[in-house]
Amino acid sequence: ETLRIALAETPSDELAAFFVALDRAKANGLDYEWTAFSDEELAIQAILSGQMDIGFGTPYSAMQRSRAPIRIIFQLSKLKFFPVAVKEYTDLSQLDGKPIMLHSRGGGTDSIANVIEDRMGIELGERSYVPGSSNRVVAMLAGQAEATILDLSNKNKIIAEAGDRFNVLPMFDVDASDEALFANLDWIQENEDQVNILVAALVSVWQDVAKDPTIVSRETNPDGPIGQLPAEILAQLDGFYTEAVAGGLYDPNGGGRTAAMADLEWYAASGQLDGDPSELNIDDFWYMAPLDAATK
Amino acid sequence: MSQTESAFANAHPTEQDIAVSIRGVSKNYGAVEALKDMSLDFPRGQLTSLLGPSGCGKTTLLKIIAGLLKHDSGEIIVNGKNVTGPGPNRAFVFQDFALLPWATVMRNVAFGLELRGVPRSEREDKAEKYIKGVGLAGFENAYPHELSGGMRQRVGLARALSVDANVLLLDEPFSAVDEQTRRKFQEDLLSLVANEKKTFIFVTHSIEEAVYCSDQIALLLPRPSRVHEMIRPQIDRSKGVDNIPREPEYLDIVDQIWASLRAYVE
Amino acid sequence: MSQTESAFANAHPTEQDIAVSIRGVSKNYGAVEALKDMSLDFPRGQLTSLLGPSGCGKTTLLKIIAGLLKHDSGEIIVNGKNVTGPGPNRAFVFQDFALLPWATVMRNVAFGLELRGVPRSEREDKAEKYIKGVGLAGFENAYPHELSGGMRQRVGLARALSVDANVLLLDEPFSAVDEQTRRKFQEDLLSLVANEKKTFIFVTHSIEEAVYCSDQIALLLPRPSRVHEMIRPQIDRSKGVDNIPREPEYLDIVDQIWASLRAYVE
Amino acid sequence: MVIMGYKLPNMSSLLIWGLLWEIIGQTGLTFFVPPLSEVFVTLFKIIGTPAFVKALTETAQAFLAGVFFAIAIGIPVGIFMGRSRLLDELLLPWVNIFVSAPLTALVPVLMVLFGFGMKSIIITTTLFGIWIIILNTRAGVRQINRSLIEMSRSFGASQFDAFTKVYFWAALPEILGGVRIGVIRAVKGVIIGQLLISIVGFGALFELYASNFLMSHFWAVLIVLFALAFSISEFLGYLERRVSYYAANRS
Amino acid sequence: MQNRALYLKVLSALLVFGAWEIAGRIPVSYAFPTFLESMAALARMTFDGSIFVAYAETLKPLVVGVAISTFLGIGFGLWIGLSARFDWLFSPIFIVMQAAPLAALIPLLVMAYGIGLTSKVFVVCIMSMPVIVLSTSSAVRNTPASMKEMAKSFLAKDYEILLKIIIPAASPMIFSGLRLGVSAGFIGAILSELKITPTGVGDIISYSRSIADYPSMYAAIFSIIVLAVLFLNLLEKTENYLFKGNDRGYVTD
Ligand SMILES: Nc1ncnc2c1ncn2[C@@H]1O[C@H](COP(=O)(O)OP(=O)(O)OP(=O)(O)O)[C@@H](O)[C@H]1O
Ligand SMILES: Nc1ncnc2c1ncn2[C@@H]1O[C@H](COP(=O)(O)OP(=O)(O)OP(=O)(O)O)[C@@H](O)[C@H]1O
Ligand SMILES: [Mg+2]
Ligand SMILES: [Mg+2]
Repeated sequence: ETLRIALAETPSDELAAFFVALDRAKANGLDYEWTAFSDEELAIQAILSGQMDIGFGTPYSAMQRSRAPIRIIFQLSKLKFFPVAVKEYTDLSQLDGKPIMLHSRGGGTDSIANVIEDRMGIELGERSYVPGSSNRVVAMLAGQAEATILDLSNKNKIIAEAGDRFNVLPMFDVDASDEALFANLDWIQENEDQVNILVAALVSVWQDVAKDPTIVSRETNPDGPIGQLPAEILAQLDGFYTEAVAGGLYDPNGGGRTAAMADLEWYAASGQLDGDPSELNIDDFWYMAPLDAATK
Repeated sequence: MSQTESAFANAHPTEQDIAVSIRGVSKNYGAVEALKDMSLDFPRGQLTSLLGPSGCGKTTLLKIIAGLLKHDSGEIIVNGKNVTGPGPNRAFVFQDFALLPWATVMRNVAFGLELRGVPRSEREDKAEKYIKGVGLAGFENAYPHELSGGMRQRVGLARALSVDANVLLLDEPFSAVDEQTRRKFQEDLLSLVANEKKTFIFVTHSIEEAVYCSDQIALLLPRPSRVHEMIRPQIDRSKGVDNIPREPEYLDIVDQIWASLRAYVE
Repeated sequence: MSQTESAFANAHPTEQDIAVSIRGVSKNYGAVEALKDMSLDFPRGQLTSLLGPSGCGKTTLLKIIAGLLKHDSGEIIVNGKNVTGPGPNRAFVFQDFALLPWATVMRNVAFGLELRGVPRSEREDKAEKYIKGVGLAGFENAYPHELSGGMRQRVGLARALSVDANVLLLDEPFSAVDEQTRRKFQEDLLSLVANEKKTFIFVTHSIEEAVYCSDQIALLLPRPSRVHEMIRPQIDRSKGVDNIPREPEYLDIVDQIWASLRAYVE
Repeated sequence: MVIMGYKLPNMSSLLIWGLLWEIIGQTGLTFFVPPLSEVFVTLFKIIGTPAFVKALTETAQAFLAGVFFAIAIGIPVGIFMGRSRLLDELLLPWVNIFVSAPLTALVPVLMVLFGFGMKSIIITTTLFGIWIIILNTRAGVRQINRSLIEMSRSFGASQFDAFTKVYFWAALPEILGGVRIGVIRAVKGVIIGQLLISIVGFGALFELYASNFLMSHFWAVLIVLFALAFSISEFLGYLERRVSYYAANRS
Repeated sequence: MQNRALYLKVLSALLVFGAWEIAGRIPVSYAFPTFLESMAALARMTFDGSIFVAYAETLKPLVVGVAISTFLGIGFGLWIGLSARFDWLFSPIFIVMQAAPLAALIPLLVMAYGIGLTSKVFVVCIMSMPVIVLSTSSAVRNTPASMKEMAKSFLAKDYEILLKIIIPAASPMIFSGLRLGVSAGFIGAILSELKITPTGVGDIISYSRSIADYPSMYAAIFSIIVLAVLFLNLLEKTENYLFKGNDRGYVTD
């Protein structure tokens, strides 16, 4: 049976490592197909309605609110977001009372903004929402906003495009997940073998990348979805992964319990989960068996 | 009186001779009472004219007989059968011609046959004949908007004749054609009546035309329409169409009808 | 001959009496030669009929005079001035009525006045009068598709009369109305000619009508159309419209015209 | 358009607009609008690549299927609604709902009901194109001169004949107008479907190029899309001109 | 007759809502709430007033954009329909606008017009104007020639022919274009709220989706549809009122 994967974005540099892992899993006998969705809510919906098997995203509120037994099996990347502001501001505390541009209400950047307020003891000004990191880059470039929060590759883009006008504000580390793989528990248990192959492949790639980030560009299949990308994008792969690894974007062990604990705390603090994080049960959100098997 | 003529006069409509019979037909358009409890018989193989002021319901009556309009009450019997919809035994010539603007004269004339499933070459041969008959030879490939008013009317006439129905319903078929064409068509109709025993129901505004062509004339008076009088002119057509206008017999009937109609108006 | 009549007969068209004059007008529709080098004068205060087989170019000629169609060569002079487009001195009654389907009878009749900028209440009063005049009182708020053929035609007629132009171009204006309405309208036209010195150019297919109403009749023959003959019937209308059909003088003119037209056909 | 006796082809004005684009691009006003010449260079570079060919076939398939259903369902439904009060009363509220429903907001519902694959994208495409076809056809049918219908009935036209020989042709100018607009809208529909449902075909290329600021790639794909819309629109415009001889002569 | 139309509407509504309720109860998907849940969410939003606040926000770009598109769109449409030169020069622009994948172009708009009202109005206009223009222009070309001729014979000036003949004759097509234009405007307003800045109803949709509150999401979608339908009915009433005689009824009557 073919494994159906719901991506939350089109294949591009950020997904290159994932596709390398898929290639390795395929070599081990995993049969898969993938569909890209425009955002993670759609990927979550696709899993909820059973049209896809494994999805991309952090579906904590869906897990808590819907009656579906959804579980996370692997942390793909951590919430590494970068506050970017015009040159006048050099520190987060200077953003007190200043307007900021975020992705969407209740989304990841919104959570980060909440936690920034908490930890820095400041009160951000009016929040305006512009979905899509690249759209926020455009708005910043056009002078529509002074501060925003961007992901790694868009942060790189804006600095490359206009490093003279913008700078990246230093920020505390976050261990919570940005992207994770999740699936319906019933399905996982029925397809234990496939899940194990996939998670094992992911763990092996994540560990290899941690040692040598250039492995991604070397192992990328030139006929696959990543290999077909325009040369301009492929040229950036090595740089991207080197920086990502240096910045701790990927956990070589796929997150696991640490990540789960961090997630509960983070998402409760940011308002996506109801209740006290210490009373929530990790096993209601994560399914650890495949990861445990792969990292043994 | 010629032989044919007297034959007609004697053959007083008996049961089996009635081609179309309407019994107690009423029709309202919203608040407008167009027809009220109207009864009329149309004998087979005769030409009946409907004569009456404009707006008195002649078109309405014709369309009801054709099965194109639903009547509110009463019944229509064609060839002994109660009818509720259109049928192949009746053909209609429309007051406003009803030509397909996207089709050539040829296709328009052949359209009735096309709808009856006649194969193309056969129906075009037949249409060709009728196009010639109405004097439109050479215009087979013209479109309606390239024709004059009278030419369009003749296309509609040719279309109705070509399907060879035995009851023909003609709504002011000659209103836009010139005198000589009209006279020719009148002769054609009369010969169809005489030779092929077709039944014509004919709306006209010309009292002269009605008197000259009809076996019987129904004078209708309006709102709601009812049959005011039935007249059987029995003109001796053998005298020749050119001389008839000077016949006192003919002139008297015209005057009599005119007097009836005028009486109503005044 | 009545006094008015003889006055007309004597007043032979001199320069200043010509309301509309066409000189050497030609018109082709693609390959079809509709008019060729046609010249005609229409004296002021007279009614001129155009009589001719269908498709001979009568509507075309009328539309050219109205300024609705461009002619290929020649000139049109109205009231001494060369015209190239429509003008307030001419009003047109269309063979196909040309009513606005989205407008009521009232709005349709008042439409000519509306376009001349007459204020609403005034034009509706005037339209009301003409609606009555053509016997459509009570149908002011009906829409064209709710009217019978003859009623639609009368709406077009009322619209043209209401604008009070001094040259009226009528394209078969009575083809769909009944005999008594037609006769009433004929009287109305004649009184407009006599009392208000309006100039009428009138297309008809009824030789009788042409002979009865016209001061002059232009017989047209087709393809390409040319003036075959001009006839000035000078009927003595004082005998009463009911008796005229029996007048030999009248019948003779009708026959003479008929002979001319038929000669062409055969 | 005729200049000095020359009949200019219909879309030749595009040259003027293209020139304007090139000038704006050359001035370097914004990096979003690269010069047209650069866009064409990029276009030739990518046009043969497997990624592009795959996107093109995916898009074309969804588009053609979507348009086919929009036309094949839209015209008959429009005709039925125009002629029958019962059907109109039954369907018009729903047509109104769909026509006014923000289709982008309905897309999530579609995905739930029809899944994420080609099927949903085709349905989205159809939904974008079909309503104007239905509404225009309906409006065209309601304007038909009643005599034509009575005429065909009096000659015993079957329902099917009346449909194909009278209603369709009498309303054809309006139908073609509707199909033209519907098909152009379907171009938008297929892209929205490919962006909002699952990211495939041209939608994926747009997303990729826009998010990586590859503007000349972006415009190159857009130009292919516009060319598609133009050729369809021109073809239908040609058909419209073919029927114009009677379009203005109906009453 | 009047009653039958109403019964039919109610009946078909019941059928559809019933099917929705059943589909929600099966459930076809965890992301698909039942009809009653959605209505409850709608009621909640109505009572706490949040839906009104949202609409106050959404309607701003919508109303402005639709008003602009209606006037400019009909104007351009008439002009294109009447002048071959103008047609030649400008109709490609509207075809481009019509076919442009707006969702992909939003970065450009943000660049040019920012993230405020202007961009959103622009999105609404780009969505709604082309249909109006294209429908109007093709209807104008089909105006019955004999009516134009009649008006000319009564000395109609060009603008009068336009106002009194061409527009009424084209009105059925113009109105069907307007309907689509207005509905496309609704799409544009929502799209801009989903893609430019989530405010108003678009915000309710995207926020409830991100917190997996699907009943609220469906309630918001439902409310837009209801609003759009009400608006279109109003448009239809206007059409029937303005051009009553154009309605020749149904063949089946
Ligand atoms: N569709 C309709 N809706 C409402 N009233 C109508 C409709 N059709 C006809 N009428 C009315 O019915 C009456 C009879 O119309 P009909 O067309 O039968 O007259 P007619 O005798 O054929 O007149 P004409 O000689 O002028 O053609 C008229 O008063 C007309 O106003
Ligand atoms: N638009 C057109 N295109 C091509 N030919 C045309 C057009 N209009 C008229 N004709 C042709 O010109 C000739 C004259 O037409 P016109 O309408 O003037 O005739 P008419 O004398 O008014 O006839 P009727 O008495 O039947 O109304 C006809 O042969 C007709 O076929
Ligand atoms: Mg009639
Ligand atoms: Mg004529």
